[in-house]
Amino acid sequence: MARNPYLPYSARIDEVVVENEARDIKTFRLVFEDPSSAAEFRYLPGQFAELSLPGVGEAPFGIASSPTEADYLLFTIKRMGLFTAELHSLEAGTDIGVRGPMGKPFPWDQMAGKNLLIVGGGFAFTTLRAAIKYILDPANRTQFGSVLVIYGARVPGELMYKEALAEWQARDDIDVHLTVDKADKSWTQHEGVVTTVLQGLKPSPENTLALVCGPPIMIRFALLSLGSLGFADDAIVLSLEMRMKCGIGKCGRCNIGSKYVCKDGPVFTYQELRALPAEY
Amino acid sequence: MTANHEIEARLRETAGELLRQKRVDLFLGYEKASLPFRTTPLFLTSPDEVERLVWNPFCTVNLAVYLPRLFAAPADPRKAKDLSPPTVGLVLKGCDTRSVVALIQERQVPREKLVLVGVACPGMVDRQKAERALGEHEALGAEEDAQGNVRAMIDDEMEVALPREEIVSDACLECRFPTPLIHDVLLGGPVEPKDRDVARRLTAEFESRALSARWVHLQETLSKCIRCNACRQSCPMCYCKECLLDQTRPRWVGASTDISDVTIYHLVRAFHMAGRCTECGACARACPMGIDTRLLVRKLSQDVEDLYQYRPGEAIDTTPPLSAFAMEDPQDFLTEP
Amino acid sequence: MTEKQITRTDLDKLLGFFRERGAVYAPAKDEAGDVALTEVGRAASVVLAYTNFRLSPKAFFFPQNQTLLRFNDGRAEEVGVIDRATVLFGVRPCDARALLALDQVFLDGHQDDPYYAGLRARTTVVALACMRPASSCFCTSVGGGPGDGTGSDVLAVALETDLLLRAQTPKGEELLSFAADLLADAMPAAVKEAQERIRAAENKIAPVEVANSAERLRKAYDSYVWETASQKCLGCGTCSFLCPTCHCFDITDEVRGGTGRRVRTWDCCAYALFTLQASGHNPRPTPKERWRQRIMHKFRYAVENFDRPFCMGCGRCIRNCPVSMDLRTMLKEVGP
Amino acid sequence: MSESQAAQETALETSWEPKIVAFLCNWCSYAGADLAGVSRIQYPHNIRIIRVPCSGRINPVFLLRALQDGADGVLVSGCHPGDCHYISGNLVARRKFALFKELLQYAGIEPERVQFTWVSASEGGRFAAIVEKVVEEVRKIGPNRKLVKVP
Repeated sequence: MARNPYLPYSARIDEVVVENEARDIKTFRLVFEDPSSAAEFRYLPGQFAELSLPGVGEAPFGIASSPTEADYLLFTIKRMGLFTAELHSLEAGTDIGVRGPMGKPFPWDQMAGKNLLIVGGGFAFTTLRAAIKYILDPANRTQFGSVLVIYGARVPGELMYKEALAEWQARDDIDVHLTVDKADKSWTQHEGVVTTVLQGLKPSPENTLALVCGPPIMIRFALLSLGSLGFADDAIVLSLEMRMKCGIGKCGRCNIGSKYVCKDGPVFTYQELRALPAEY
Repeated sequence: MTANHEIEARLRETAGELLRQKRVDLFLGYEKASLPFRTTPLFLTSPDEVERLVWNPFCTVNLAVYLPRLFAAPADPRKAKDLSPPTVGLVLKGCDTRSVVALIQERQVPREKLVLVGVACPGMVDRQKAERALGEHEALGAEEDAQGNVRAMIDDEMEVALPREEIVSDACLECRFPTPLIHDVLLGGPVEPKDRDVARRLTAEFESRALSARWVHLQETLSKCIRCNACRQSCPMCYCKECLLDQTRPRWVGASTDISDVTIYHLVRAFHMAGRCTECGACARACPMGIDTRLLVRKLSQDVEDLYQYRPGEAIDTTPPLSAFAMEDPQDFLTEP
Repeated sequence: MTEKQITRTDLDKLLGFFRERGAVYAPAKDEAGDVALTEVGRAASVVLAYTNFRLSPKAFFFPQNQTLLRFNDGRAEEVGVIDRATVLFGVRPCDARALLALDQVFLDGHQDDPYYAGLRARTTVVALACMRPASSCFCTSVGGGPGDGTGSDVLAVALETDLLLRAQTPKGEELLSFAADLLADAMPAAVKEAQERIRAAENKIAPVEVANSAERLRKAYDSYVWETASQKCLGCGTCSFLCPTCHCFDITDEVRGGTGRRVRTWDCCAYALFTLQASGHNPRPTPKERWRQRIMHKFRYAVENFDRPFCMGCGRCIRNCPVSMDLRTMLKEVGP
Repeated sequence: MSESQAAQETALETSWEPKIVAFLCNWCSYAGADLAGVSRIQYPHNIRIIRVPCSGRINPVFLLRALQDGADGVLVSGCHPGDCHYISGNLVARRKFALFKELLQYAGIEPERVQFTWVSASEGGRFAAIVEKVVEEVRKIGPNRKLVKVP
């Protein structure tokens, strides 16, 4: 019989890493209690899962790890509401439920053989981290062309995954540009919003797919920039956030037009999004 | 008492004038609804459409419920400076005016932005009562006759007379202020309350039952509740941006229809009406399950009146009783060793 | 397709017979005088003359409170559905048809809802053809009809002296064969009488223009009508909670000291909190967007996703709206 | 057998002890309770104290939730009139309490379940006596079964 879709897998918080200076973004490393759960939980970057705490409830989060990191799941979460506040108070060793994976991943089939432009802002970089990890895996890297990453935050202290960023910047099979809205004394990289860097680098739209995740204001300007650079609407891939409950297309909460963000998304091309009401 | 068709004509005239002279941006009234025993609220902005306005025994909705929303600050404060609050004219029965007074007192609505068109009210029809009175028949149309009773046309093209007092809303039977206490225009003559003590008698009757019988009754009544929030949403005094009953941090009241949660829901809702309920009965009429949502509030209103000599919505320049105190307030309810 | 008949005076006997297998619910008057689906006891007093129940029977399949998980010491455990065979007798065709819509959501074949599935599997629905549609009814405009048997397992038609029973599904066939001893084969006269009665009922129902609603609504997304029509909406959940197809829900935890449950409760897109995000952002911030969502979901998105409007024309929302909003008017107002 | 008799019998069977949640204002009543303790005045151990800044902070939903979560009784205590640290918090609260107590009784909840009083910082003895009285009264009416929710 099929598994009860409301029943979370049992997992444990294995490690908690504070990602930013404001200390309101943390990465939680989760390990399944039963190794067979890990085998069942097959996902691709771009998908999400519902984390579950008894008595608190559930909330959906993009998976920040790549399936190539076999032993654990990563979730990078900003303290925001009821659930995330509770989650942030938890330490390594605490039990937690995971329900998923849910939704559609980034369009990996379509991405094969293409150059990739990855544009991220703020703490929405989580599933993009998963995507980059996945792309850079030795077993996968050859499937893709060039990879250009532009990642921005308000200030240097708000950039997440600092170790990984440094490691990627040291490699020659990926070009990572970091930018901050407001630099401090130690900052030596770009200063300015993501779109400024994008306009400066002028990536070619030729055989290229763009993955874009960030705050609404960044998305708005990034879409304008990409458009002016010649990117077609169906070559731009975005990920939506909506309030969700069931995660399996029944509770109606994430319904936008005839789509359900939880099962038809959260990943949509800009072309698909344009056909939907702007209720997100 | 002035005949309704005369009131209706004067209402249209008044609304037309107010809109034409731009003394109001919006006029709230009633128009014919698609089903009998009902009218539906009408938001008028053009003097050319005043013919849509009606006045009949089915004008039950308390239009004051829309005022807090019309005067609420926009969610985005940057937009606040571009918006000037509208001037609103509206039709008000006695109870509705009390709601407006209470809203003005609670600074939800500015008096100077309102034009109050009062109509003395002999009691409005509760559609659920009227429909039940017809039993297995369905009304295809209904209108008032010369005596103020209602004639319903039923399926086989027969007419049935429904005596007004049998189908008016329960709240109307208890009404003590059928004539608006404040108004800028009063259409028709005043109406005297029939019996000022109905509510007291109802409360006394319930109080005379044994404690456990009262609890059992409450539980039976509330077990019908489906938590649709119609009672709360239809109440002009329930305007809180975030209702305690909806709060999630912490969640005070569970979301299910567990009888304990439902009871707390109704106790809290009633208590928040203490000294504020203007007795229009909108909550009870809105309830799709026929719950007497006023059972608890009725008692509170009476206690407020007895203990603090206060009746909500009577005068603008008074202080609501739960925002005030007196050193000599009774405290014989306290536990002493 | 089996067609049987039984005299109306033997109906109580038939329902009593069904009780041998489990629970039977049939229309009976409650204390307030309303006809509601009530569990049949030893002495059933079934009423056949009613328009429809105040509440739709969706709660038998999608209960207002459904425990999804139990927590014991912080550990999540599944709960089962009690496998108690249940017969619902007297469901109106509009409400039976609504089950097909709910099936498409809860049994989407991708991730079936185990609780809905369990309740659906254990229940046999006997619809009763509608002889007295109300003026708020418009089932014939949304693909149904007073004698429409889709969604039910057996369609019953009340005749002058008899009850005609027509199996609609294998489950219905099974129910009729279980009660075969009490039933006679349907006479052609009974079949003819049923047809005539249903046609007479159909003729009482005024049509509403919903045929091309999806297309019309596609064009009307930015129309001013949403603003004007939603002005009077109070944002309560009466329409959704009474609707036989509305299925949106909330999930909350009720836990004390590690013990408790995760429960699903009915929710409603008219509530401001429905889409409010933790950041404070609300994609549908005002009654305008929320009312539009309700109409669009029923008459456009559902058509696009499931090939049917999620409205069965039962008219409950029209009869019970505290401010007498009428979605038929709305459908007219959105324009051609 | 009446409801209260039944309750009493169950109480005997399970050697039930009433659980009382006491909401005490920070400035007077909590200090009064403290004084009772420091002065070694004996009083029943059935109360669980929740300190609140002022009796004016009490939202009636707190009291309902205490009953829902299994308290057999609730005691609310603030400063005597005129002594409120915030001048008039207790006086505004007094009106709420009077109405709320009436409401609960009207709804069919025993008046002994929810009680209100004033205890000053110097009234350790009064605090102990009040607690004793409340516990006794609740003991008499038996365990709370109304509003209780078992999750």
